[in-house]
Amino acid sequence: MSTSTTQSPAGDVVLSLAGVTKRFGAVQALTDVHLQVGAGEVVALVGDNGAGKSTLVKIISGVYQPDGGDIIFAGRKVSVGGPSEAQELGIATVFQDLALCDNLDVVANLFLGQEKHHGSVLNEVEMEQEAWRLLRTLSAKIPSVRIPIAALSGGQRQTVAIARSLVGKPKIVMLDEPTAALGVAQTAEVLNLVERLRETGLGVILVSHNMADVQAVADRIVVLRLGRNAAEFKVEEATTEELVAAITGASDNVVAARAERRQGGEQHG
Amino acid sequence: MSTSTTQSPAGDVVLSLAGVTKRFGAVQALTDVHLQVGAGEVVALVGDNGAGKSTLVKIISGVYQPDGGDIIFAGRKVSVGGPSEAQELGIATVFQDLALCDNLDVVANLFLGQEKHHGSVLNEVEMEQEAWRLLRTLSAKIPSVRIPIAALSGGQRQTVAIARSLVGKPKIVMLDEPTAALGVAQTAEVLNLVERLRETGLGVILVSHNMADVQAVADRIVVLRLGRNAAEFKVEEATTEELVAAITGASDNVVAARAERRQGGEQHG
Amino acid sequence: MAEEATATATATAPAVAADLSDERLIRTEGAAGYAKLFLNRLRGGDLGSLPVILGLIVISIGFYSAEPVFLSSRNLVSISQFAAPIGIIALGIVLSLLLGEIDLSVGSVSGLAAASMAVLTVDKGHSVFFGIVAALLVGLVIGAFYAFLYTRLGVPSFVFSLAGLLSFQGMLLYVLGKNGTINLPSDSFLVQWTRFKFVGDAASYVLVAVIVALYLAAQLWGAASRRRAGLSTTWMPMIALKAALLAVGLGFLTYYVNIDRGWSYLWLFFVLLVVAMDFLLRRTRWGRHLYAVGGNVEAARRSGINVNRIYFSVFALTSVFAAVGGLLAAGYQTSVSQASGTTDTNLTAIAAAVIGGTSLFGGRGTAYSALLGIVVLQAIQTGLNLVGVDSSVRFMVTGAVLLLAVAIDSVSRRMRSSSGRG
Amino acid sequence: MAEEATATATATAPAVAADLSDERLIRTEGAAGYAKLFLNRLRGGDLGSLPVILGLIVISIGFYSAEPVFLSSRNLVSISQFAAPIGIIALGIVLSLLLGEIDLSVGSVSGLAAASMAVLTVDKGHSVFFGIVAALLVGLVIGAFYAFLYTRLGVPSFVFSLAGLLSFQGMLLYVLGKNGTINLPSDSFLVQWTRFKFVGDAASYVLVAVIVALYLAAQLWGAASRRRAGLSTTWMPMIALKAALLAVGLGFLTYYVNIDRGWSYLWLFFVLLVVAMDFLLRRTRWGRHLYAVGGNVEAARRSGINVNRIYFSVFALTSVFAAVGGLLAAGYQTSVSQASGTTDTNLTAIAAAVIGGTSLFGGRGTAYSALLGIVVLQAIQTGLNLVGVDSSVRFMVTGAVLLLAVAIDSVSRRMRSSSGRG
Amino acid sequence: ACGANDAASGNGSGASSKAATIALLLPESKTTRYETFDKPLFEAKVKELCPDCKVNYYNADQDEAKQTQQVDTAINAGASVVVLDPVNGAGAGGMVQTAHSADAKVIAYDRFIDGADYYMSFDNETVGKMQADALVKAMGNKGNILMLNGAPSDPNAAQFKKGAHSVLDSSNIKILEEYDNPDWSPENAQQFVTDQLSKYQPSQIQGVYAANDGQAGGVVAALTGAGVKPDALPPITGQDAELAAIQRILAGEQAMTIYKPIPIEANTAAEVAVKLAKGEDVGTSSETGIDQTDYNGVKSFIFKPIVVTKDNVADTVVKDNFYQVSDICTAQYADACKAAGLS
Ligand SMILES: Nc1ncnc2c1ncn2[C@@H]1O[C@H](COP(=O)(O)OP(=O)(O)OP(=O)(O)O)[C@@H](O)[C@H]1O
Ligand SMILES: Nc1ncnc2c1ncn2[C@@H]1O[C@H](COP(=O)(O)OP(=O)(O)OP(=O)(O)O)[C@@H](O)[C@H]1O
Ligand SMILES: O[C@@H]1[C@@H](O)[C@H](O)OC[C@H]1O
Ligand SMILES: [Mg+2]
Ligand SMILES: [Mg+2]
Repeated sequence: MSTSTTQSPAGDVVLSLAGVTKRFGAVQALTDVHLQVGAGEVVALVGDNGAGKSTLVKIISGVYQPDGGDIIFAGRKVSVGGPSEAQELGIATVFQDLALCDNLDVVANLFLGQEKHHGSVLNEVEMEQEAWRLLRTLSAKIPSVRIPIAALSGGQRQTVAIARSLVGKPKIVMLDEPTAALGVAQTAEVLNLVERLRETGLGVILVSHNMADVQAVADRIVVLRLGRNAAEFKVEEATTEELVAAITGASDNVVAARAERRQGGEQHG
Repeated sequence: MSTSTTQSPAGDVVLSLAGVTKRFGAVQALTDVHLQVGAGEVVALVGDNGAGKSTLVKIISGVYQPDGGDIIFAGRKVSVGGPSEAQELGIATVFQDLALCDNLDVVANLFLGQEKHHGSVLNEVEMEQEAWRLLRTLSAKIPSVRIPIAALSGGQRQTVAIARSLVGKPKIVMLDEPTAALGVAQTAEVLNLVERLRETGLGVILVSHNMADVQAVADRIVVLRLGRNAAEFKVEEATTEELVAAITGASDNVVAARAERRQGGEQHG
Repeated sequence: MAEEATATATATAPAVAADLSDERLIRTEGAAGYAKLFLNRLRGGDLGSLPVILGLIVISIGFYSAEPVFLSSRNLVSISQFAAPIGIIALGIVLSLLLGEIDLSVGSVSGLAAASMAVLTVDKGHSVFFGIVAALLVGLVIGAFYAFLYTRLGVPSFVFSLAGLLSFQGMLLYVLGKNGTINLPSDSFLVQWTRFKFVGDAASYVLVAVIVALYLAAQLWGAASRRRAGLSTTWMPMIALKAALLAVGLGFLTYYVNIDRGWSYLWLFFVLLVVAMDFLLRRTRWGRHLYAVGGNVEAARRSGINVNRIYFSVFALTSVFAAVGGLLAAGYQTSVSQASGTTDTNLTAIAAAVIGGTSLFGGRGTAYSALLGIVVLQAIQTGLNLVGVDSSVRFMVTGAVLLLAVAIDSVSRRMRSSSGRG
Repeated sequence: MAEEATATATATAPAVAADLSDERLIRTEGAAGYAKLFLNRLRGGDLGSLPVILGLIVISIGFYSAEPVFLSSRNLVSISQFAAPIGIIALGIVLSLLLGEIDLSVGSVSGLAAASMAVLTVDKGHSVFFGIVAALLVGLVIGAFYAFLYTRLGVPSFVFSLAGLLSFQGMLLYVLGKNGTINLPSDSFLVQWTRFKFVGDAASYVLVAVIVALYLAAQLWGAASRRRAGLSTTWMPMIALKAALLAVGLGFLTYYVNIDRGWSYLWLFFVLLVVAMDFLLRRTRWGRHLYAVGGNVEAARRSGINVNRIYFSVFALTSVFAAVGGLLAAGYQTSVSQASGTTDTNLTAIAAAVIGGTSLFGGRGTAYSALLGIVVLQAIQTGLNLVGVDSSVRFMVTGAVLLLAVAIDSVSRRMRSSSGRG
Repeated sequence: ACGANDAASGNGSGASSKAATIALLLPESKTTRYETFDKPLFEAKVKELCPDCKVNYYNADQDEAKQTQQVDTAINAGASVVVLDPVNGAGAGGMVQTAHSADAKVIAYDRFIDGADYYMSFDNETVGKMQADALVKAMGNKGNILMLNGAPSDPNAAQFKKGAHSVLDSSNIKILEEYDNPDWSPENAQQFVTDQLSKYQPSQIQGVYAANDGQAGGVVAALTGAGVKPDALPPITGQDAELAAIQRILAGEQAMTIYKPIPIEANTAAEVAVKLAKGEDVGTSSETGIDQTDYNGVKSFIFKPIVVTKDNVADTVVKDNFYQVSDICTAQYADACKAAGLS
């Protein structure tokens, strides 16, 4: 498994983490983790369930405070005291649990915290118009933007959460398993979107369990295992098998076994 | 696109739906939907976001009452008045939103409603032992089964929800996007599990957006579009392109466009 | 730049309005469409505050048949006057409940504020204006302290407001000192304003006309800007119909209360506050953020909303509204005593908010629920006063009628949820 | 068959206990391990009810230094006796709160039940036993009616219990009729039992021994069956230490209260109820389901739990506990009057549950919170009684002390959440 | 039952000890009299009669259960005499038992308790009668009234009501509507009367029986709010001689109130309490000049309440130093004071 830890990312380094550590009660969720993202670079963060990916994302977005380690943003050491500070720095995040307000409608959720307004009065018309534009971009299949989020299907909610991250002017976008609940078309649109973000010079951190997607859009792949950096690949260097081996920590894993069995070509049913 | 509506499923028909309709306020979520599942058969239910898959699953599991249509279970017309009735019929469900109790620990959630007990006292030791066994089967990466669900990662929760459906003796198992949040190893285990369920003669309904997974384990694929039956395939008859076209309702879709673009082989970054 | 990134929209805008293009949507067009929509909502139980209004009508008919005076112009005017002070306190409670928090101390705060005002003006000889400002400051300081306890120390609102309920009752006793009840001078501005100011005959109709005109203008302007943005608009005859109904309804009510003294300033002030709060809640960023925090505080925080500021503003407003209510009650009663605000005030204010339809669990409710709820409660109390029964029966009937008023609402909600909504 | 399907477990069981095999787990072994764990918990703020107990200790020291009688054997015995009746009512409130529901009517129900008993036994000459059974039935019927309103009509608990608060107060007045106060005969079983029954000197130590033995047996049996199942067990010396602490603590307390009258039946009955409820809540299916419904009612329903049955049992138990509390309070007071249960009972019972640490939002709390909370409240009240100050000061200090007791807890929780737990 | 009888041992407060502890238990704090008059007067008198004695003070906030607990606490703190103004006299037997079982004496203060050692009070039924008599007189024994009684949950209210009815029912006065006011609340009183004014013209109401001054204030607010001029108000009764009521009486807005000259009550209680504490004999008449009588089998000292009208403000509350003229005659009432000859 080829591990190349010193990489020069595509553009300037936007974000860099060093020695990040996080403990929850008796569980050591992250141990001495490092990570770099450049402008115009898509970094995929992969790892097994519970490897600590979402915890890392939440630390960068100010939701959790790390127990130790440094966060360097645009060359400056910062402490991200809370989500609003992260937003001010230009960090937009799509959380794995979406973090939407069930009682508010689609438009309200899309623009939450970044509402369009005349004076102090909300400009609902402009927001609604813009909402339709954003959702169309993502091929969203949402019948109405004036129903509460509680009434949406899983994929529809996820689309809303992704569209949220496009409101405003981020420098770096973190997507935590953004396509998990999406249909094939919507997934394709999100991958297109990631590529467009890269083209406009943004840094992107993409968490995903889908190796095909990761290999399709990422520039670099960082693997976490049990809360530690396990490996790092340039995308063109890594095969799916190597990736899976790095994630599971063994090359004779269940995925390989399944693949082999199916290669055996037996018909089921 | 080859649509073959009259299929004789693998074994006896366990569950069959006819003319199912469901409206939410101004949204017509399901219109005249039919579906059949046989014993020892894996039926994949696919469709775009908001196509009505989860609504259909919830109707079968008694969470929603249909506005119209019949549900025939094991040859008898039934009305599933609530989830407990569905369970009594032998219908086990993994819901897309998981439906776990955040305040309870993993063991409590796994056995909720089907606790092991001596007399009326819970047998915690037996449940904990069995919990570890179930979770190991699914390659779950859960550090402790005595922490509340709220403290688990997305994939860990999903694993718990899947493990839940194995407690008890169902006749039919419905999995609503069970692998959305799972790691590669866990996904492989769930696919293995689906195959084992088929071998033991259960009917399985699998909702998924992952065409590769669907094609790997399903016997038959039912496509919903905008709340209606759009197509039905035997798995060996359908190509991924045909499936995607049936889901999106167009053969010149974004997925095809992306695939073509990538075929074009340009290097990014 | 994220906006640039999404510039390659997939399809050109369709001929139908953007928000009506989904083919699963059941369309609403023309009179028949609206009738069908209304029927659907009736069947689905999605009736907003209609059921509570229905409850109110049932109650009114009941009391009217027992004692026709109940619906007399005079009685309606006095119901409205009594409703206003506690209604204002209930409005503050609505705000707290929208956050999923509770304030058990509004009664004590209202009493303490009124007592402070009374002592400063009557005993210490300060001006009424000074007294009022001081009372409002008392409310503000208390609210700010609550916000500190909540956001910095994480004390639950139930606990600190329970502590407040006790402490401020103690302070009320302390401030009033040994003399107990303080009579406010009958020529005091507060007394005159709360008791004897009514909108004149002509002025009241002008007011109605202005309200209807404003409503119409807002509707038409809204429709125009939606049309410009390519979004669906309300069917014009519908707008006209609603405006006409508003004009006729308000006009008739005005005519009817004008038989007696007319609309009191006290009541209009309350209604104005409700309308203003409704506007703030539904149309400003602050209101939006408040609902977000009440619905899912973690999601709100992750959206970059300054959650602490929202808590601060709500606790402060709740206490200030309590102070305002206390002042008006004192003016209307022409006195302040050790009992001010300490008896039923809390429970009545909270009950009004809940009966009006605001959820105890946050994120759901409107400013109007304070108005609706307090009117229901006052109507029950007045009705029972008029019917004149033993206190044992009075308690039982109050409970039963209250249950009835809300049960209608509950049952209709139940129908809705079994038909799959919400 | 699903179990068969999963029979091909991936790996053979590892050498370590199944529940300790994850390498991210920070292990706890031996004395040093426990010390470290405890320190970690201290730092993380994960202290259970320790902070409230700390609050209680702070309060006690404060009152003791103002008035040494506060910690006299006699005073502790009276605190325990007064705590019991409302504590039992609070226990019912805990159950409601665990479901995320509230019962505002426990005070009225307690009064009505006591009045029914008194009228039946004193006025109508029935036996005390008959009166008690009738009173419990009153509670049961009310609870069943509440459950009907909740599960069938969907009326929120706040509303129906508010209606109950009023209606049952009316019924209390109605039942007592013109005469008002009814004195219970001083030789009545209820009066004797609540006021004059104490566990004898020798018996009390036997009781302590039995409790410690039971505790030890349960711990050892649990450890043995876990070991058999290949799961980790508590470190043996730890079990021994805890049992020893229990023995010494209980023994000393018993010695101390025996200086005065000893443990009263009334208090022991309350403690027994708390222990029994704790067992039911934590160790039975019913309790498990109750927590599930309180945590996420939709998830509970989808798990096939009969949600309505849970609501029924809880509303019924809450009202029955209220009736029991009312009976005991009446016995201890030797009389029932129009004011029985109507003053502070509701607020005190709810406050006790909340102060003891039960969440108002459902799913979090324990039976012990009723005990802890009511003891804190009674200690504050008794302490302030002893210090003897004007009401105004007493109210202010009560509020402040209450806030203090809970703030310690809140601040420690806050520390926990900022360290990432919860 | 072990230990119940030796409860008092170990408290070191034998009945004859010099430094005795006396407990004073008052029922509530929303009526001014208790903490403004009863408590300080009682404490001062005890101090005067027995400088070493200690007075422990408790207030029950109108809560019977709380008072039961306070009696216990008082005993725990070593009280040998309990001066108890019960929240509910009819239900206070258990408290007397508690005290007696610890060998403490009980003085029923202001409200009667069956089984107490002594009782001193203004009689509640008499109060009700005096209010009604005054009202009947002011109305010339004809006309209609509204009747506002005290809280249905307050047993004293029933006694006032009984006394008042005994007079009113045998007069020519007609009760239009009657109301038991929960919590004695002025707000409720105001709303009740306002509501009746939807039914009756103000001119149909020739008088109002209000059981206490708080309610009387609500009644005045309701009537003036309905446009009745302050000088045209019908006779309204009251009780407690609250400062606000005295002011209204001077201004002609309220007809009367009942003044219970508290000093004599408090002083007598202090005297008897100290004697009991010292184990001395309580004579057949007190040093305050009241003869001991028997009331329902309890040795009693009964005082006369006084009806206060505009005419005797100066001779009653002012003379007794119950209020200073400067308290009463604020700017608003300066003219009324002058007219009544108060300065
Ligand atoms: N409770 C509800 N109230 C109102 N509308 C609802 C409700 N549940 C679902 N819908 C609507 O019904 C439609 C179908 O939803 P459903 O959840 O069945 O979709 P799905 O096929 O599962 O989609 P996904 O792949 O995104 O999970 C959606 O448009 C959704 O907005
Ligand atoms: N709030 C919390 N309290 C306690 N433990 C937590 C908390 N959040 C996460 N953990 C633990 O930290 C570990 C890492 O969780 P994290 O959510 O970062 O995993 P992940 O890599 O995102 O997994 P997945 O792919 O399943 O989303 C898990 O073992 C989890 O149990
Ligand atoms: O003096 C009155 C008192 O006796 C009663 O109990 O409460 C109200 C007071 O006005
Ligand atoms: Mg994750
Ligand atoms: Mg779905």
